[in-house]
Amino acid sequence: MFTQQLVNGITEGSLFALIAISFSLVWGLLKLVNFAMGEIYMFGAYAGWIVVSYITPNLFLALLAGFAVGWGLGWIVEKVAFKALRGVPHIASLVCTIGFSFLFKEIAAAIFGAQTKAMPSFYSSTALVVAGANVSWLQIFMVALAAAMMLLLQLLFYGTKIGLGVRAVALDYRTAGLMGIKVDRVTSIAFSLSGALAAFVGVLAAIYYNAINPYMGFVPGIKGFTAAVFGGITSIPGAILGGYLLGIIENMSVQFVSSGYKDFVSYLLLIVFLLFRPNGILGKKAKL
Amino acid sequence: MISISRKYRLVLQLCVGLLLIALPYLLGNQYFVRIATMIGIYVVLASSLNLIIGFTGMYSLGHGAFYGIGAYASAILSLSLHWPFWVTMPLAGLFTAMVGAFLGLATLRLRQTFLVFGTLAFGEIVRILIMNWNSLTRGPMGIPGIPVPSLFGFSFKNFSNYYYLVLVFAALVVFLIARLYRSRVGRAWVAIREDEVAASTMGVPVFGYKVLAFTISCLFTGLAGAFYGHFVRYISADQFGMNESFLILTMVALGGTGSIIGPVIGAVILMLIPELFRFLAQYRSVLYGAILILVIVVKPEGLAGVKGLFVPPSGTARFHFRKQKIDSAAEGQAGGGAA
Amino acid sequence: MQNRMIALLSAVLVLVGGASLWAAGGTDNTIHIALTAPLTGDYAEYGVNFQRSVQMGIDEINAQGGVLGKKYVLSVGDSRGDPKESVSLAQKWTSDPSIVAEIGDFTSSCCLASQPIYDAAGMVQLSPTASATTFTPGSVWSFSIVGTQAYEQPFMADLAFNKLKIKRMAILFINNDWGMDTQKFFKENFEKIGGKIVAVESFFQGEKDFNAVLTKLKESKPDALYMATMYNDGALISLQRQKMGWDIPVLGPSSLYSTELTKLGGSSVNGLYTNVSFFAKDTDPRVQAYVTGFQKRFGATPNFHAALAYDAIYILTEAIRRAGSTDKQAIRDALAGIKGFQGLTGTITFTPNRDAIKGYKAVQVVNGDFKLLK
Amino acid sequence: MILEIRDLEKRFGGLVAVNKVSLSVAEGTTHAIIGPNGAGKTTLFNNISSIIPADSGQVVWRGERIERLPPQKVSAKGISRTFQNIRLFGYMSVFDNVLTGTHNQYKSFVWAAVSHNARYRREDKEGRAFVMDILEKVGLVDKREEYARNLSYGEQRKLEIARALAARPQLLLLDEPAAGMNTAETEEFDRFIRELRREGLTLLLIEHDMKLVMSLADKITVLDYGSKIAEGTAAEIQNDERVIEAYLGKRRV
Repeated sequence: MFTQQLVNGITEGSLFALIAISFSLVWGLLKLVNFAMGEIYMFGAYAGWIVVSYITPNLFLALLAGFAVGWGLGWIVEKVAFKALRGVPHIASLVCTIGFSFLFKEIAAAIFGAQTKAMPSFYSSTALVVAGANVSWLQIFMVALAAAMMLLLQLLFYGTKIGLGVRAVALDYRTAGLMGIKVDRVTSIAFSLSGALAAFVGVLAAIYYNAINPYMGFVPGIKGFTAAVFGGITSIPGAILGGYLLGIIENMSVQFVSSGYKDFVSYLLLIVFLLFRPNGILGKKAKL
Repeated sequence: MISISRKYRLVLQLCVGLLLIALPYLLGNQYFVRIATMIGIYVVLASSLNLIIGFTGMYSLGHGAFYGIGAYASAILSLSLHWPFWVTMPLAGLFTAMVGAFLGLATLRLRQTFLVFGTLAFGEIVRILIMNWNSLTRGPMGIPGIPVPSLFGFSFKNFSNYYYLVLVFAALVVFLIARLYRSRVGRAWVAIREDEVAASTMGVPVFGYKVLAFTISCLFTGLAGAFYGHFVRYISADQFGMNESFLILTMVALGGTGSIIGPVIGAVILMLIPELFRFLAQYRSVLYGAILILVIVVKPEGLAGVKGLFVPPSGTARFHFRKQKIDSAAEGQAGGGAA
Repeated sequence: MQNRMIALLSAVLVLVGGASLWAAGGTDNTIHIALTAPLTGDYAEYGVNFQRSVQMGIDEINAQGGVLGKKYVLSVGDSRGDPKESVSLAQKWTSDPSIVAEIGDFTSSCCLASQPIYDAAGMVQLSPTASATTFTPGSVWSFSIVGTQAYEQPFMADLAFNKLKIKRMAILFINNDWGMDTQKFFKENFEKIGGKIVAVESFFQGEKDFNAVLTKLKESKPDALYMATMYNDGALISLQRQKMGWDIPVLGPSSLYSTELTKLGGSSVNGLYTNVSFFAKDTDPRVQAYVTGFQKRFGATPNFHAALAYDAIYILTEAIRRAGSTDKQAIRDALAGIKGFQGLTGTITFTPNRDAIKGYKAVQVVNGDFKLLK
Repeated sequence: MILEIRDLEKRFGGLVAVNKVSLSVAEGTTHAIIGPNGAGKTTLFNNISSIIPADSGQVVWRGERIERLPPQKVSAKGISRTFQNIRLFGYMSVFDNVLTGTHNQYKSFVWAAVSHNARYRREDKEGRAFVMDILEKVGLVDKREEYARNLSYGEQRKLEIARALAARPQLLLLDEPAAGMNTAETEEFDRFIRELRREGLTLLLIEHDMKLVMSLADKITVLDYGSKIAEGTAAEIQNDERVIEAYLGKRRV
């Protein structure tokens, strides 16, 4: 049972880890939280759902559609909540993203209806059995995909010009601007990327859980955020570690504490961590 | 600030006061009186959160939980020990303040930005505790039948009566907060908001005053919870979740941080919008989100807030994480720079 | 700045005051009733079904000439599943002199929160679905037609223990007022007749990952799993259970009865036992008329909750007809006196506590379809 | 001696910002600290005012060690300061900025603030009168309702000193008070400082304007790379080899 819970935790953890990266990206650049992240995730799931149920039952196309929709929504949120509000109090941007969270949820409910919709499953057959724990192809695929995504991001940040720009802006906004980096463009791209990532995870989650509805984003949004803080919100490896740890801790606390207290355990751990390691497990100074 | 002449202001306050007193008669309808009462409770909530956000420059995303602690404390005391509202209400406030003080002592040394996460997690912990602690809180079943307060045989069951009760309470809280704001204590808070290091060299014990602000804010929030519980007479955990924290935060931001009247306006508007647009049925929530975004984009400082507050003159507020080496080291030592 | 704001504030208040003036009214040949339902938020899909069914019933009754020669006018309010909103709506309805009765809300906590308002104002609060045992005893104005879990769960316990010969049961319930009640009554009754509950676990509204709880429940080696959940969560749980390779009989209360369960759950819900008091495949012509009418108009098959709302408007109509007037007290008394009302969800007779005892029929999902159990 | 610093040391990572510096300030004198940029002058001030505690060494105030006290306690002892990069309370009125400076002198707390009791009224009246006196002295009376951030640079410098004076300090630490001032302003500032000195205030001053330093300082300490390289009167310092070296670079022999 322990191994089964570990497998469950790691699978759930890959979802958390990817959302955590989204939060981490925005935080690193703007020191801000996008509370509409969960809703972008939800719209991604709907985009994937439209593709597989109306166009073609192709998993990769669905993921791509989610990515694209998330990119667009991230771009919109950035333009309104952050760019238009540059140089104004933090709290304004924060409240603006809360407004977006409301708006997205209810727009989705108005367009698609509030009913939970079925999402077909892919690769759900058992791939292997490890110490009595079933592991499905989808679970392997998810973990692999999460790993690939993280690798890709590292490559992006450390191997490309735009990545260099993102790191520079994260380090020092003003100096980066003086050095000729197009700060607005870099922020916009990073923000859209974070949205795209969240929506991408939305599609994955929809396939994993086989269901979508307009209010599905709230819990993963909060969990992703928690994971990001857990691992160190200023660092992407930290966010990933936080995601997996949170997934494993939650599943283990169901097993060894009680299902009613699983969130309690993770939030308590979060507070304790904040007290003794305010920058998270891997977080140091602004490092991406 | 644009200052109005004292005389003019007094006349205005008198007019508003009279209007508020005459309100139940003007409105006639119990539905509107109820909304007015709820607005009163939210005026308290928003004003006390403003004490933290607007005056002292800290964050709290856990105020929904403090609100719930107050409501539950008063409800449980009055139902299990049959104490009157006039005893349970202040006790609930004190208890909430105590919890707030403990949380403050634990987390206020953290960098301000981490306070956001700390309070958010705390809010969730409280909600989960309420949901699971069946023997005390009846868990998800909620607590029905909370008694209506009465005073010397005079019952507040009638909404108009309760309205006056809440009116007195809200007016008192706003008055107290205004007095604190204009006192030595309030100046210390604003000094902390503006520059912690400078405040400490001017003799302000930064940490102590932060905890004080947090505690007082929680006291008022807990009291508001008690007033709420005895008003609706049924409370359940889902009434005090994260959405509630967000709602209160939104009221402060929309009305205007750092001013006395701002949160009041925010509470009035955000309570009225959903009622005014009821005829839109499911599209009402879409509109709510849209209005929120629009107002914030047009007036980021809030409707009655101080323009540009929290933004250093250079205008690169949120990007000033790395100033001079000595500077950031100083901030680190003194417990964090501006968020 | 400040004075402008205060002026604005007073203007708004005056506006609200003015608005109250035109809110009154209601002419002689209409009957105004109100519906409170969560049209947005977590419970929106149930609330929307409420609205559809009640609107459908009203349109039918109006088409037949209305009741007492008067036509219905329906006011709908969105409570978002938030008790505060529900209370606010209750206040709105009771403050409107033209409204004579209210149908709603969906969740028990919303109903409980608004109960004092209806009680104080003296207006019928007829909830199709509120099943908390504390609800209807709380006020003589409160009615519920779903039948509380105190009646339904003994039936399910009997089905499980005596008919299906299940000795060891694991329970998974949604941690809200309804789920708490459901699991409590099932547990009590199942243990009373000799069964053993080997594990009880819960989850919160909005959670999508049940792998951990299922893994833990599996460990307790039960004969069957009892899901005290709504159909959408039930479908998700079944899917994840199937993927885990945990093959076990599954039972659950009537909230699982919905064509959506089989649509969402696919093959994973095959073999699931539940009970119905409303059955869409019922040969009763009234049920068929309702189901086809609903399908034609909204493109969906009505579920148990939708049918309950439909029954609510008809039983209210019956009460108004018997009362012979739209006096609120008369309507309440007539409603309380209704016995043996033939609804789509079975025969409804109000107990002295104003909740309903229903007849229950066991059903099983066979090849993606609900079949009555012999 | 009003203030004695003994072997104070502060490191940032590998950088030794203050390297075993000792100096003493006599009561009623004006003591200047000079040195090239990055010599550790501001860090020394931060150590004294406890914003950044020193790693080792002692800060002795009238015979009492204060290096472990928090900044507000140091302030309460009678040490007040200004900052190199002006740190005013931007969104506070000029008047309130100075009034905040009086924080330590009064005891009004929450109860007094909300009840407006006798003590509050007395302290409030007293404090406001005192602040008006100070504002008059620095010439900011007309600007008292303005937000501090809306003042000109020179006015902000004055306001910062006014705020520091509101704490009724016995020792005032001034960190480059004349930076960015033009000649006329500097002269006015010179007069202002002399007046403070006449009132018996002890001053410790970091300044780059040598003319000002030479005219004001009774004693000058020179820091370079965190270490004290010279100390003495204006005349002594002007002729000190090592000082000239530090400022102009090593002279070829």
